[in-house]
Amino acid sequence: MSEWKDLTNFFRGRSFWMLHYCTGCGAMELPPTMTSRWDMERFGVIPMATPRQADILLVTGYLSLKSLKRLIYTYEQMHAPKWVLGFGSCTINGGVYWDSYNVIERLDKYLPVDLYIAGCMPRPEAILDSFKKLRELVEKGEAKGYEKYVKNYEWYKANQDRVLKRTKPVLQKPEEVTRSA
Amino acid sequence: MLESVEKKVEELKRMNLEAKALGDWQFEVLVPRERTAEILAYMKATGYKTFIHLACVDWIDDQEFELVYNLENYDEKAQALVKVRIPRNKPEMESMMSIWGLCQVYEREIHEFFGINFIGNPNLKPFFLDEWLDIPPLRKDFDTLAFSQELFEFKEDESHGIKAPKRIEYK
Amino acid sequence: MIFLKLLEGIGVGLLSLTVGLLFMGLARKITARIQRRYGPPVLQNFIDVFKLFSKQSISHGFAFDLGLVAGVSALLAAVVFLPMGQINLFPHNSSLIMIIYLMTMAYLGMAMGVSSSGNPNATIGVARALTMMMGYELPFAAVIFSVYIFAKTGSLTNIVAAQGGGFLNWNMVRLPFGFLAAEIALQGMLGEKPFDMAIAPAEIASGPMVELGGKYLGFGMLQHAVGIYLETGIMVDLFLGGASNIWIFVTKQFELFFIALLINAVLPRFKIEDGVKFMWKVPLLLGVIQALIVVL
Amino acid sequence: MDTKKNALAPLSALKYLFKKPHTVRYPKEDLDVFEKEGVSPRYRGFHTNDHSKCIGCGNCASVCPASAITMVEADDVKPANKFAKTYRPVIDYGRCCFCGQCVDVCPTGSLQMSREYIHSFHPDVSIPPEEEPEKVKEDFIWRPDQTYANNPGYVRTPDDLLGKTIEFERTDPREEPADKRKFSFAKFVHTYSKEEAKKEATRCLGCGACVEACPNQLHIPEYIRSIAEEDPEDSLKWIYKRNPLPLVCGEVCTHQCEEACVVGIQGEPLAIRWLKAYSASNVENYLEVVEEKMEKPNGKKLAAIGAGPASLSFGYYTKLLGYDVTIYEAEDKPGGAMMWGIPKYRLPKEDLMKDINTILSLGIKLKTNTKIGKDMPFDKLLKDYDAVFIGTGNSKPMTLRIPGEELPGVMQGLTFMHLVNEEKAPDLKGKRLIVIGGGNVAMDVARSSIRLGAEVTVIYRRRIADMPADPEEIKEAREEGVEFVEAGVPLKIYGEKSVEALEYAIASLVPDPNGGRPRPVVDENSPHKKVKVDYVVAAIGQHPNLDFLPEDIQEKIGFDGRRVPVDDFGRTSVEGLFFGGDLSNKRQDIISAIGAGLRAAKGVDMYLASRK
Amino acid sequence: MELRPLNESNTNDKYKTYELFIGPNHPGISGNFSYVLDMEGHKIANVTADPGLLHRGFEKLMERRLWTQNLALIPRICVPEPDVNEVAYCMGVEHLAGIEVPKRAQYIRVIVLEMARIAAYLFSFSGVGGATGLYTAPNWAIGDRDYILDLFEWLTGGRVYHIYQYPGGVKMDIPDGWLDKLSELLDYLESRLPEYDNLIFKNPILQKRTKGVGYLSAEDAIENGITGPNLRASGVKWDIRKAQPYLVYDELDFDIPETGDGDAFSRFVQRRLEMEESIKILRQCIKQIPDGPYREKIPNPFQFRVPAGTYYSKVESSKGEFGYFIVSNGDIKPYRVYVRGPSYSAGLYYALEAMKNMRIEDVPVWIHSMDICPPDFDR
Repeated sequence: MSEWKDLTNFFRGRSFWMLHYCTGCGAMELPPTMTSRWDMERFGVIPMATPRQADILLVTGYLSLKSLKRLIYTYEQMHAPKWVLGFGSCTINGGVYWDSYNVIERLDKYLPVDLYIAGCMPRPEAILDSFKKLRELVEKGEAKGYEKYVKNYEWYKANQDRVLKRTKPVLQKPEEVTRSA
Repeated sequence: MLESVEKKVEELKRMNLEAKALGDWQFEVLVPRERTAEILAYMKATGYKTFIHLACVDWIDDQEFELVYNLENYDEKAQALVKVRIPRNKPEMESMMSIWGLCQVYEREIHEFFGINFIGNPNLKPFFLDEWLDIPPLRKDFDTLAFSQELFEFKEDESHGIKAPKRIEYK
Repeated sequence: MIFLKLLEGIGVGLLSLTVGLLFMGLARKITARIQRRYGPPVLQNFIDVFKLFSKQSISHGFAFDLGLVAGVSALLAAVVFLPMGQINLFPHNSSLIMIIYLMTMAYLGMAMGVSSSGNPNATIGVARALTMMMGYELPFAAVIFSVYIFAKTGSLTNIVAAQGGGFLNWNMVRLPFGFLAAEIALQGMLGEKPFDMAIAPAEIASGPMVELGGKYLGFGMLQHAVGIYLETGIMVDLFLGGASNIWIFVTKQFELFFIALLINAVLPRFKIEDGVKFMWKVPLLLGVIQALIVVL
Repeated sequence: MDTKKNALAPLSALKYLFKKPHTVRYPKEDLDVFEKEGVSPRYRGFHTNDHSKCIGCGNCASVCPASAITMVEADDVKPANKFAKTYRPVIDYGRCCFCGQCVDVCPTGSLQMSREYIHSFHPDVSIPPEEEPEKVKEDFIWRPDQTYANNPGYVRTPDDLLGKTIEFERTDPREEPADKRKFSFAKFVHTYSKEEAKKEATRCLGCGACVEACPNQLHIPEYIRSIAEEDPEDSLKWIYKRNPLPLVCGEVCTHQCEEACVVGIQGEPLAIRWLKAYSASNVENYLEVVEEKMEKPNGKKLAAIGAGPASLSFGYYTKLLGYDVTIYEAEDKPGGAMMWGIPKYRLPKEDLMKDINTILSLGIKLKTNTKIGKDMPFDKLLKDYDAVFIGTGNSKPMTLRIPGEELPGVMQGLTFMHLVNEEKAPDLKGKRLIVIGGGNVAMDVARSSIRLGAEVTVIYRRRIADMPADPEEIKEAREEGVEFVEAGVPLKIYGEKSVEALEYAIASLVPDPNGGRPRPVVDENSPHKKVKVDYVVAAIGQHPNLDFLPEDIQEKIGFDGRRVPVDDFGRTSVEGLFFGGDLSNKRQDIISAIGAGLRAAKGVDMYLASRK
Repeated sequence: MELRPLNESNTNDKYKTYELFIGPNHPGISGNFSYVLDMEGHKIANVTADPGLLHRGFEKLMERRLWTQNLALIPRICVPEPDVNEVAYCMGVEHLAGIEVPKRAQYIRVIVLEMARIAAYLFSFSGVGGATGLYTAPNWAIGDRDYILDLFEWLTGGRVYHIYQYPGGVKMDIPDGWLDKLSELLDYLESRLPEYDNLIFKNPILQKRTKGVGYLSAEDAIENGITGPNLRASGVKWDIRKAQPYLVYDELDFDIPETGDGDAFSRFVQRRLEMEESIKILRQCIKQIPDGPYREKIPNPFQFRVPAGTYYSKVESSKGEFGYFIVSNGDIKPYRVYVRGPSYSAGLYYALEAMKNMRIEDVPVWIHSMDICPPDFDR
C-alpha cells in the first residue's frame, strides 16, 4: 500500500497544474517563468484556467481583502490534493504593505500554505526552485496543507470571517463615520 | 511658459478667479463651489476637452476638502488644474457627470475614499473596497496602521527570534 | 472466442490510449520547440493522467458521470472497428458510417456531461463544440461521399485494400481535393487551432472542461487521446493507404498529426461563426469538387 | 510596416523547430549576460552585515520603507569603536522589499546586499495552525552576517559611486586665510550663512550617535533638524534644554559629538559645533526665544564658587527651579577659564558675555572680586546657604621641574593667557618663544604669541599625532607658522637675568605594549639640543586648587590633589556640598563642566527636596 | 458586490440573461480584475466593472513615508512598466524642489523609459497572442522581453522593480560595456520584428479576429480620457513626448506613427510601430549620451524636504498618460499624492460602453488591445 502511495506521490510531484490566478504583483514574474526563457513546463507545471483542474494555488504576493474572498472560494473549489504556494514577502508578513488597510498581513491565517518563497518578487529561478522543493515535499508526503485545512477548518473559517465579514467599524469610532448609505 | 497658458491664466483672472501657472504647460485655477459647473463647462468649450483625473486633497488643518479637476487641451498643449474647496464638515458637491460622463467613476471613487457626497451621481455604491464601515480611508484622520493592526491582529513586537541565514540545499 | 475478441478489444483500446497520450506528449514537445523552449518530457501526459485519476473528484450528478464515461467508451468502441495495419478486429464490420456515428456519440456524451455541470462557460463551450461539429462534419461527409463513390465500398478494410500497391494508389494522390478538405476537417476534429473555440481558455476558461476535475478531467484527456488516435487513424485508412503493420500505421498517423500541430502552433483561433463559415466555404467546396470529379 | 494578409507568413515561424531553444536550463546553466555570473553584479538579494564594522546606529531600520529592520541587542559582537553600540539589524524577509535603501544610508558600508535570493520555507504540517504564523515569521527573520559575503551584490563602498545618498563632504564655514589671521586677534572662523547652515544640517542622518558621545547629552539631532527646517529659534530651544552657553560651545567646544558622528566614518563628520554657533548667533535675545518657564522662588539660597561654565550652568538651572543663587568670583569678570584661558580669536569676549549676561539676567547674583578663603571664609558660606556648589576648576599649574625654571621669562600657560586676555602680555615682537606641552592651552599660547609677533616653537615629548590638542588647532597653528618639535624633553633653562637658552633632548619613543601612546625615554645616547630663546611657556597641565577649603572637608571629600570624587549628581560625602566642572570631571572641557553643573543642579534639587 | 456561486446564475427570474465573470480568475483578463457580464445569448447586455482586487491604498501609504522611501513603493503601481512611476514621481519632486537634473541622468532616464516601453509593448504582444489563442506569440515576446530585463538587472540590480531613479538623477551610473550590450540587443530585437510581423500582424486569422473590434472614434477617445497608443490609433496625434517634451525628448528625432483606424488591430499595429520608434530613440541615446555626473546631490532621506506646492507631472507610458499629482506642505513626507493611471478611464468607464453588444470572444481582444492594466487604477 505504501508503495502505491509513493507511486502516486511520485506522479503528483511531477505534474503540478497551476491555477492561472494572478492575485498580486508577484504574478509579473510568472509569464517569464511560463514562457520560453524559463519554461516551467519542463517541470510539468502548466497554467490551468479553472480551479477545478488545478493542483497548486500560487498566491503571488499581497492579497487585498476583496481578493482574499475570491481566493478562498477558489481554494475551496480545487480538488484535493491541492497545495498553496506563498509567493514573496507579502504573504509571509505583509511585505511592503505592512501598514495598508486593505492588504492582509499573513496568508497562513486564512489558508494553509505549503511553501513560502522569499523575495519581492521572487526571480524565475527562485520560482523554479520552489517547484522542485515542493516536488520533493510531495514525494515525501510532507505537503499536507489541505488536510490541515480540513482538520482545522473552524479556526481558518473564524479568521476568514473576522476580516471578511465585519459588522462594526474596526477602529470603534462609529460617530465619526460620516458616510451616507 | 507656453503662450496659451499665459493667455488662459489672464483670461481666468479677468473672470475674477485666482489662477496661476505651475509650470511650463500647466496652471491652476481656484473656483468657488457654486461656479464649478459653469467654469468646467466653459473650459470644455474652450478646448480643455479631455478629463484627466479628479483628485481630492484633505486639508484637515483648514477643515476643507479640495477637489482637483485635471483637464487637458490637446490643441493648445496645456493642462488645467481646476480646484474647488468644500467644507469638511458638510462634504457635498454637485456631480459633473453632465459635462463629462467619466466623472461618474471618479466621483464614485472619491465618495468611497473621502466620503464626499456627489449630488446627482446615481451610482455611489462601494467600488474598490468591500464592506467598509470606518472613516473613509484616505481622510487624514484615518490611521491605516492602527486599522491594520487591529483587523489583522499583528503586533510590532520587539522580541524577534533570530536565526542565521541559511540556504536550502538540494540533493 | 468472444472472450479472446474482448481481450483483443481491450488491447486495442490500451494501444490507442497509449499512442494518443504519446502523441499528445510529442505535440507539447514540438509546439514547445516552435515556441523556442524545450517543453515537458514526452511522457508527461501519462504522468498527468495518472495524477488526475489519483485526485479527489467532485461529481455534478448522474448525467455528468454518464456523459463523460460515454464519451470515452464510445470512442474506444469506435477504435475497435478501425483497421490498423495487421490489427483488424472486425474486418467485415469496419464500416465508416459506424465509426463516424460512434464518434458523434462520444462528443454528444461529453456535451451532455459537461453541460449538466451548470457552468455557463461550459454551456457556451459545448454550444461552440457542437456548432463546430456541424462545421467540419459537412465537408467530411462530402469527402467520405467521394471516397465511397470512388472505392464503391463503405468498409474501411476494403478502402484500405483498394489503395494497395504503392504510393500512387493512395487516395491522397487520387483524390487530392478530398484529401485537402479532409485535412482541414481533421484540424477541426482534433480541436486544434484555428478551430479550438470550444476550449478557448482566454474567453470561456477552457469551456467544456471548466468544471472537470480529478478523474473526470482524466476521462476528458483520455477521450482526447483516443480521439487523436481514431481521427488520424481514419485519415490514414482513407487516404494514406492504411498500413501493413502497426508501426507504419502509427508513423503515418503521426505524420498527419504533425502537420496539424504545426498549423496549430502558428495560428490563432477563429471566432466560432468565422470558423464554421470557413469550413463551409473552403473544405466543403473542395469536398464537393472532389465529389463532382468522382461522380463525373 | 506591411500589414497585408499573408496566409503563409505565419508558417515562417516553423523554422524554430530546427533551432536551439533559448531556454535557460536552470539550475544547470546560468544566465550568460553577465559573463556567467548567474545574476547581475548589482543584484539586490539577501543582506550581509559585517559585524566588526557595524556600529548599530539604526539608520537602516529608520529608512526601511517596509519596516522590515529592527535593531536588537547582540551579545556576541564587539563594538566597532568606542562610540559604537552593540545593536545589530535584524531583517524580516516577510517584509523586505529588496529596495536597497538600507544599503544606501549605511554610514559604515557594513550592510550590503548579496546575490543570493533563494530561500523557501515549508511549515510543518503537524503543528497547530495557531502556532504556524509565528513559526513562519521566525524562519524569515534573520540577523544578517557574513554568510553571503563571498557573493556580493548591491554594495556601497567609500570609493565606489554607488548610492550617494549620504553627503560625505562637509560644508566648512568661511575662514580667514592663515597669512591674514596671524596678525589679528579677531575671530577668523565666520559663522555659517543660512544656506551653508541648511546645507550642512541636511547632512544629518538623525541617528543620535552624537548624543551619547556628548558629555552633556545635548539634543543634537533635534536642533540640527530645526536648522534644516530653517528655524534657528526652535533649534536654540532644544540647545537650551541642556546647555545655557550655546555660543561659547558653538565656538570652542571640544566637539566629542563630531568624533562619534556616523557620517564621519566614511566621510567628514557633521560640523555640529558650527551649527550650534549658527543658531546661537542668529538669535538676538535668547530668553525671548527659549521661553523657559521659571518656577516660583522657593526661598532657598544656593551659593556657587567660581563663575566658570560649571557654576553658570548650575546657576541657570537652579534658578529655573526657583532657587536664589549667588555666584562668587575671585576675578573682576565672570567666565573663569572661558574669559581668561581662551584667546579672543577663538572666542570673542562679546560672544562670551552675551551668553553669560543671558544667564545672569535671570536674576542670579554675581559677586566678583570675592575670593573665598580670603575675602570671605568658607564656613560662613556653608552656614548661610542651603547648599554650596564648587566649580573653581583647575587653577594650579603643573611645573616643569627643571633647573632654571624660576628665571623671569619662564611662564605658566594659564598665566600667560591671562595676560594676553587682559592685553598685558609682554612685547613679543621679534622674540623667540618656546611652548612646552601639547594640549589646547599650549596651542592657545603658541597661536596667541604668533599674533603678538613672536617666533614660536612647540616642544612636545611625544609625536604630534599623540598631542591631546584638537587636530585642527594643530593644523591651524602650523598654517600660522608655529614650529613643532617632536619628542623633545626639556632639560635645562639657561640664563642669568632672564631666559637665554633652553636645552632639550630628543627622546626615543618606546611603543606601549598595550597599544597606548608611546613613552618617551631619555638616555645618554639621546641627542641634546640647545636653542636660544627669550621666553619659555610651560603649558603641561593644571591641577585644582582647593586651598580655601578647610583641611577636614578636603579630607572628607577624598580630594587627592587632582580630582574630587563625586557621584552622578555632583554630590560628595559632605552634605550640602556639591562639586562640578574640571574639579570632578574626567574630561576637562567646557561642555563637561556645563554638564556637571546641570547634574549638580538636579542633585541639589533632589537633596533639598529630600531634606524638607 | 456579492459573489454568487456560478450555477445560481441560471435561476434568475427570467432565463433571458445570465451572468458571466470575466476575471478575476480568468486567463482572458490582464491581471486581478473583474468584469461581470450580463449575457443575452452570445451578446453582452450589460457590463459592471469590479475593481479593487489589487487595491493597496498606495496613496495613503505614501503619506506615511518619506519622499525617497516612496521610491520603493511606487514601482508597484504599474507592474508591467514600473519605471514610468519612478520617473514621473521624481520629475514631480524635482520640479517642486527646484532640482536641475544633469544631462547624463536625463539621457539615462530616456534610455530606461524607452527600454521599459519596448518591454511593455512586447508584453502587449503576448496579450494579443493570449487573447486570440496564438500561444507562440507570448512565448516569443516574453522570452525576448526577458533580455531587456537582463539588461535592466545589470543596470539597476533588479529584474522587475528597478528602484533606480532618485530625485536629482539616477542611483548608479551605466556600467562598462552596458551600452554595447544594449545596441546588440537592439539589433537582435530589430531582427526579430519581421518575425513578429509574419507571425502576428500578417496573420489573416488574427486580422479577422481583431479588425473592426472595439472601434474607438477620436471624439470618444478625447471625451473619455483615453491616452497613449490607443488615442493615437484613433487618429489623434498626441504624444506627450512631442507635445510637452520632458527630459531630453526634444533633442531626439522620432515620429509618431499613424494607423488611425481606431479598431483593435490598429491599436496593436500602433504599438508595433512605436516599438520601432523606441529602438530609433535608443540608438540615438547611445550615440548622444554625454559624460558627466549622473545625479544631482540631494539631502539624505531623513532631511529631504520638498517645498510646499502642487504639481502634476506626467510621463508618456506605454499605456498612456501616467501622471502624479503631488501636493507638498514642505515636510519630509508628501502631503498627498494622487496617481493617474492610464487605464483608469478605459478600464472602469469606457469599457462599460465599449463592451455592450460585444461578443464574449471579443472581450479579451478588446481588453488586451486597450492594454488595460488593473494595478494602475486599483493602486
